[in-house]
Amino acid sequence: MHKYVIKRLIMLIPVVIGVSFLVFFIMSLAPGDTARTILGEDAPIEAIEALNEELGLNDPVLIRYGRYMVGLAHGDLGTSYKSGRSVFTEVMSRFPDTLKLAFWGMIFAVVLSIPIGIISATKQYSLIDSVSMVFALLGVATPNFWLGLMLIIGFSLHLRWFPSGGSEGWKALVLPVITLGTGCMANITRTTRSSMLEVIRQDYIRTAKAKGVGYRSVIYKHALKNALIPVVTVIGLQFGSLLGGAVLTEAVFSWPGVGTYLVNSIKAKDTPAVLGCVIIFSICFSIVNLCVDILYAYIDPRIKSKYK
Amino acid sequence: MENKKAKKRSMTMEVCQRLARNKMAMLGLAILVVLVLCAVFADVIADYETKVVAQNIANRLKGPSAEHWFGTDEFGRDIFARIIHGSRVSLVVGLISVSVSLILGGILGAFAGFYGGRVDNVIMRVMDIFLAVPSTLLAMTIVAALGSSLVNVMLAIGVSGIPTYARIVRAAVMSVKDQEFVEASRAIGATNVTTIFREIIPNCLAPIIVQATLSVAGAILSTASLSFIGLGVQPPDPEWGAMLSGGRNFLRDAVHLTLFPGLAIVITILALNLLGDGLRDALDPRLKQ
Amino acid sequence: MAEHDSKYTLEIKDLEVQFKTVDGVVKAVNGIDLAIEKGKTLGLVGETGAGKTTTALSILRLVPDPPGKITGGTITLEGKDLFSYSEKEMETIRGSQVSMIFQDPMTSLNPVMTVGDQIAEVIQLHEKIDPKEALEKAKAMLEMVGIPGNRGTEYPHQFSGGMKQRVIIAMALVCNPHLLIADEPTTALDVTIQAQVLDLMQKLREKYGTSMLMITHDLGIVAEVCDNVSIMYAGRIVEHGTLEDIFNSTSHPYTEGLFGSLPNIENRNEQLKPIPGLMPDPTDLPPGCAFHPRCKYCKDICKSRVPAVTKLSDTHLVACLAYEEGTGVTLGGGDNE
Amino acid sequence: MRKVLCTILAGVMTASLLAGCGGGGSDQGNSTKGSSGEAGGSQAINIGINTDVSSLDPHNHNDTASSYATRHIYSNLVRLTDNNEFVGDLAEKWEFVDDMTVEFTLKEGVKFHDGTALTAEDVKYSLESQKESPKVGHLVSMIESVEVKDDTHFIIHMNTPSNALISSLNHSGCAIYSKAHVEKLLADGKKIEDEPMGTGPYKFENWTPGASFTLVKNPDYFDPERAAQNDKLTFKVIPEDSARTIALENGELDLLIDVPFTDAGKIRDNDKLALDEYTSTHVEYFTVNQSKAPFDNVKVRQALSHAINKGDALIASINGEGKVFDNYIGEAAIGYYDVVTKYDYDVEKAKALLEEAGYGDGFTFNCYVSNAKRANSATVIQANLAELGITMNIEQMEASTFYEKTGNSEHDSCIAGWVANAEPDNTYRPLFTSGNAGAGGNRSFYKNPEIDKLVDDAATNSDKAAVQKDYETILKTLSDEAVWVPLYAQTGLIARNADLKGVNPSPIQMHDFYALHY
Repeated sequence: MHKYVIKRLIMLIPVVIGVSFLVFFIMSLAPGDTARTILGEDAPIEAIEALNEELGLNDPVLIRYGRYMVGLAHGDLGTSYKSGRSVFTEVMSRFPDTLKLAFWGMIFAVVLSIPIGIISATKQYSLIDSVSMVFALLGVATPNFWLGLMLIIGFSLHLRWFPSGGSEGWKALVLPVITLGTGCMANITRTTRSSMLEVIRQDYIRTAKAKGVGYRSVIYKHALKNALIPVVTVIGLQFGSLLGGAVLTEAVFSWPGVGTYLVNSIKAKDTPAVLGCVIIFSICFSIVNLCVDILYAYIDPRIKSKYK
Repeated sequence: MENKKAKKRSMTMEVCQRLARNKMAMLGLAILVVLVLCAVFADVIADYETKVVAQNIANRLKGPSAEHWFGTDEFGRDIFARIIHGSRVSLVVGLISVSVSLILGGILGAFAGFYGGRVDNVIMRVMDIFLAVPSTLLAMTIVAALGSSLVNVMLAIGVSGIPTYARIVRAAVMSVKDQEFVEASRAIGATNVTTIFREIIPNCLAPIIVQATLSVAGAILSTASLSFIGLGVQPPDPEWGAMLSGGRNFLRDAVHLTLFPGLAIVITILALNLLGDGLRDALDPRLKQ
Repeated sequence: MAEHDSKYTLEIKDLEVQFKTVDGVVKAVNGIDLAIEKGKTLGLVGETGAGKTTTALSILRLVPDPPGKITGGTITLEGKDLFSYSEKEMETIRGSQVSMIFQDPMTSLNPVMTVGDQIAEVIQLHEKIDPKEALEKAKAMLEMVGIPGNRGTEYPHQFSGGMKQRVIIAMALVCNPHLLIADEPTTALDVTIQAQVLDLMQKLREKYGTSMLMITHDLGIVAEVCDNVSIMYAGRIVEHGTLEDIFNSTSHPYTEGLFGSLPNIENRNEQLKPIPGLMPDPTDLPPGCAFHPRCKYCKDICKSRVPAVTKLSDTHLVACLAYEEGTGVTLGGGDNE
Repeated sequence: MRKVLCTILAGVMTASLLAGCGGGGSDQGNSTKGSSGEAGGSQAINIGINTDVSSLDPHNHNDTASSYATRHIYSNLVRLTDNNEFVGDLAEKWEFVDDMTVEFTLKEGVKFHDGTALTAEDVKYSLESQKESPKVGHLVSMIESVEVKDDTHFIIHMNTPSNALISSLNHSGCAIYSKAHVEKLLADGKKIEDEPMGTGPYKFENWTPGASFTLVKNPDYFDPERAAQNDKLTFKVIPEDSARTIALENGELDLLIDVPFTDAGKIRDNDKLALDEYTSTHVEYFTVNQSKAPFDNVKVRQALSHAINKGDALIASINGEGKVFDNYIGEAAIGYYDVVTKYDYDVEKAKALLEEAGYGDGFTFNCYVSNAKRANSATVIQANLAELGITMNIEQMEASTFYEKTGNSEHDSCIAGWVANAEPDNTYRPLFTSGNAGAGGNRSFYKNPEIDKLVDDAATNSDKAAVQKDYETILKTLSDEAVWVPLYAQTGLIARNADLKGVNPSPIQMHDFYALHY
């Protein structure tokens, strides 16, 4: 197992290289006048050209990529075109906030949706089932930013329970976490439900019942662990979309995370900043996926035996 | 051979019958049929030139009335007509982008799961690279690179969805590939490719269908998200997400600007999901007894 | 409820189970009577879909509800009415007084629990015993079914089919049940393994004095392990008797048909005579005798009158109009030998 | 195996939780609201803005949000009054010795935040190092050298005659550093923005990127008339429009600079809030690419000018918070003269002109825009032109893409906006001279040697009357040739708590906040 983990961590290196290549390639496809974006409308053309030269933007793509990779090999994520500061510093100063949002968003989603999924599955075709499925569907059907704005209007403007934005204190966390969490709640609920439905039809559940195992125990001891396998996959995958969804949530709630920074960097064609964000995202996400795969093995011994 | 065909047909029939008995699925299907009809006959219901793009600024932001059932938008255009025409855009974006991710992701996932080992490793590492970039951001970068247009939006959303399908199909394939019926088909000399397509894919269809219905919905939402950050469909095309984004500044004064497109999205997604759930139950081979 | 001695471990009277499906109501079990004497084995024989498994699940009150429902009759276990128990009380009965071995060992074990844990779980549920002891006992039980005790820490996927069935047998017998229901326990196994497993079951059953309901479609197995036999068709018992009665004085045309479907070891050249046709659609059972469409002795009256049970001897019962007075139905003729 | 799992999970969770604590820990001072206006207590003013500061180093930015911070931390040699006049800020006075030489005298007793005195050496160091900056170096490109006479006297030598020197010195990029402080920072391997320090009315306190930055009052500020009347300014970055208004409504903000146009009415109707309106130097315009047919034809351009309903564009894009406009430079700007030819909305006239030009059957072209506001204007124009049989395809894109594509002349037309600063040359030169066609800012690809000459003359001619005449001729020519279709000028909007006093909007977005108080 240790070997497997180490192997997977080593596999991060090609992922980082691949991600940087992919993003660099896409970014270089995108037309954009970086210097003009940085200097503003009123900067004279000489200043634009001087800045382009200084940033090395006049060099061919491959040379720029090569230069970037040399830096990366030395652990240097480069300097933001826009601010002139170290990308690593810039991203890392925002990353904890985004991680905080994503983490609590996921906790919110998981804590609510797994029980709802289980209840809905065990009471299939009942009113509770319909109600929870409608709830789950509304979660997935409601555009994130719209929900966020509605929450602000309701809980910030009218009730004044929570601030409309910012990241100071736990109160500021509530609305963004709900906004972010609801989106993936639906997916986890559905997966839990369908997976649970499938599992409780399995022969071994009948076996367990025939053994005299009580209802709750059947569900939580025998069925849940089996049902969790696809759920864990979804949670892992959702974490990525959670990081992505954080972009809109961060925008709506003025959350000072990487999402907003990344969007602004993409818009400004600030390639080093974009690459830096994406690489750090990718490492984070790969580690989450590694956790998911390890969790698989933890849940399902059939898979564990394959890791050896 | 004949026999096999007949059997297949009857299986499809059986699925349809089971589906037909599911009231919620039928409701979903009915809604979708209405939507498709709206999309097909949009021009009959509301003329594009005079209703969808013709503006009347003096009459902007008006609430629902007999003349404008859903009110008018910030340009004084009829929201009802725009929603009807928007069904075309949304359905096309949803279906095509999901087809792109489903076909490419499904094939990659099936090969990875079936062959395992090095093939699996290579495919899944490439998928990891795609996955490592959150799909919204990948889509955003691609659209930013290729330029905002309907085709690019579909492509970007489609491409960013590939890893999801690859992973799901791979997991499903891995879980069924050691089961007896697969071994059986290999035993009678089926090649790997035919095994994948004939045996494994039909047997992991249920999770894929569930995911696909969600993804069509997701694609419609992603389009809205792209519109939210200014990378959506170009005006004056009526796209629900863009309508929603465009109306967000009027959320408090003229809620109908976001309410109706929002409802259109919610209802469509609901319908897709109901149908998807119904299909899931109908397709599940374990429900046959 | 006072314990009173009953001759029977299990008595089923007039049991009816229905499934409500979209196609209509399926009468899976249609008023059957069964009884198992203490320490004896009853074979319940019939084709797939005859309602055997449903009967078995009824005894455990595990008929999936919805869509299934026990709509009538009584089940008496050790003289006590099963339907009078609360669900909680049923839980204490399952696995301790009544155990069940299921058809497919491949899927009947929880893939994410070690087999040791799965056996120990039954012990812990029914005996006041600490987890460690339970595990020890599980180990011992594994040894008893011929599996090294230390394999208890392994997961089901690490076992072969026969081994899994042994685990299931261990699990079923570990709490020394009064009644063991075996639902086609060997169908999914290789022939050689079948014999071993049957052997093992017999041995253990005898050792513990357990009564057994052996559900099977295999008359060979019946001959080997059963004391009494009930033949089931379309939710009804069509013939019941001792092993002797059924094998030597086969009375019901369906039973006859079942024997006709068996290869004759003595005369290998003899053609098999399978029963023509298929089990009727359970949502749309034919009127009269449910077997009449496939019965070669069928007369008009069979299509309208439901046969009553006729007592041929103290032990031998049959439900066929041919044995009722004045029906005019006779067995014989046709291509009967 | 469990161990590995636990370790990794624990790691992830700890990281998140630490992040949580970090966020929670910085919760100080959140509850002290300036809006309550505690008498005699310290006054903290919260100001809402829509974009974050890009840098706190005046040499390292050229954007409005950053200048809100640096203009309050640093001082310039000169400043612009409400009457569009330049007066000394750090400078006591200045005098043109000749076209190329200006002699400055500094005020006495000006101190940096660290207590050291400002000297002419600091000015020399600041301006000369500014020349190296890619972001604001161009502002002082006319400066050859700075010659220090003594602590308070220095001479600026120019390399070319320029009218833009004094106005440029007002720009936030020409802030004056403390030489000793900067040299020490650089020697320590730090950056100027790590510890911004100047002579301004506020000291830098902290900056949370993406969230907020805070300035505190400098009690030793040199100009008592312009000393801070509040103790603390906190700028909160709120990118989402509706959220910004709500933050003001529920008291999280005292002042809102970037007022969403759709919310202006709501703020006017709210008794607790006030909306200050001012004329800005903003112009929003639609322009065609003259290097392409049929836009090289003046009749076509005039036809477009008649065909577009500016009033509708004004309403559709900024909810009517402005006025339709015919000029090429904002009304409040230096260099604005009301001499342009006006084109009224007249579809028939437009049709006739198109016929004359030979395009009676219409044509198809694209229009590039870089944000939703402009996409709305474009949508109106699209519908207007459709009446003439002209098909205009809108392509909305990111600003950087827009700059690149319009710079490369890929567009047929585009919609853009311009905010003039204190120097008219900074408007006329990039927008209308041949040398700036494309990436320089002249996205009309309008090339007219006459105009080039006039712009050059206005930039260097020391005769104010002549400069005015130059600009008037330029405006007249531009409008006759229908280079742009100016659409509208948006009204500057600042919203505030109704009790907040001391708001003093600047037409060129260089607002001062020192006077804010309850």
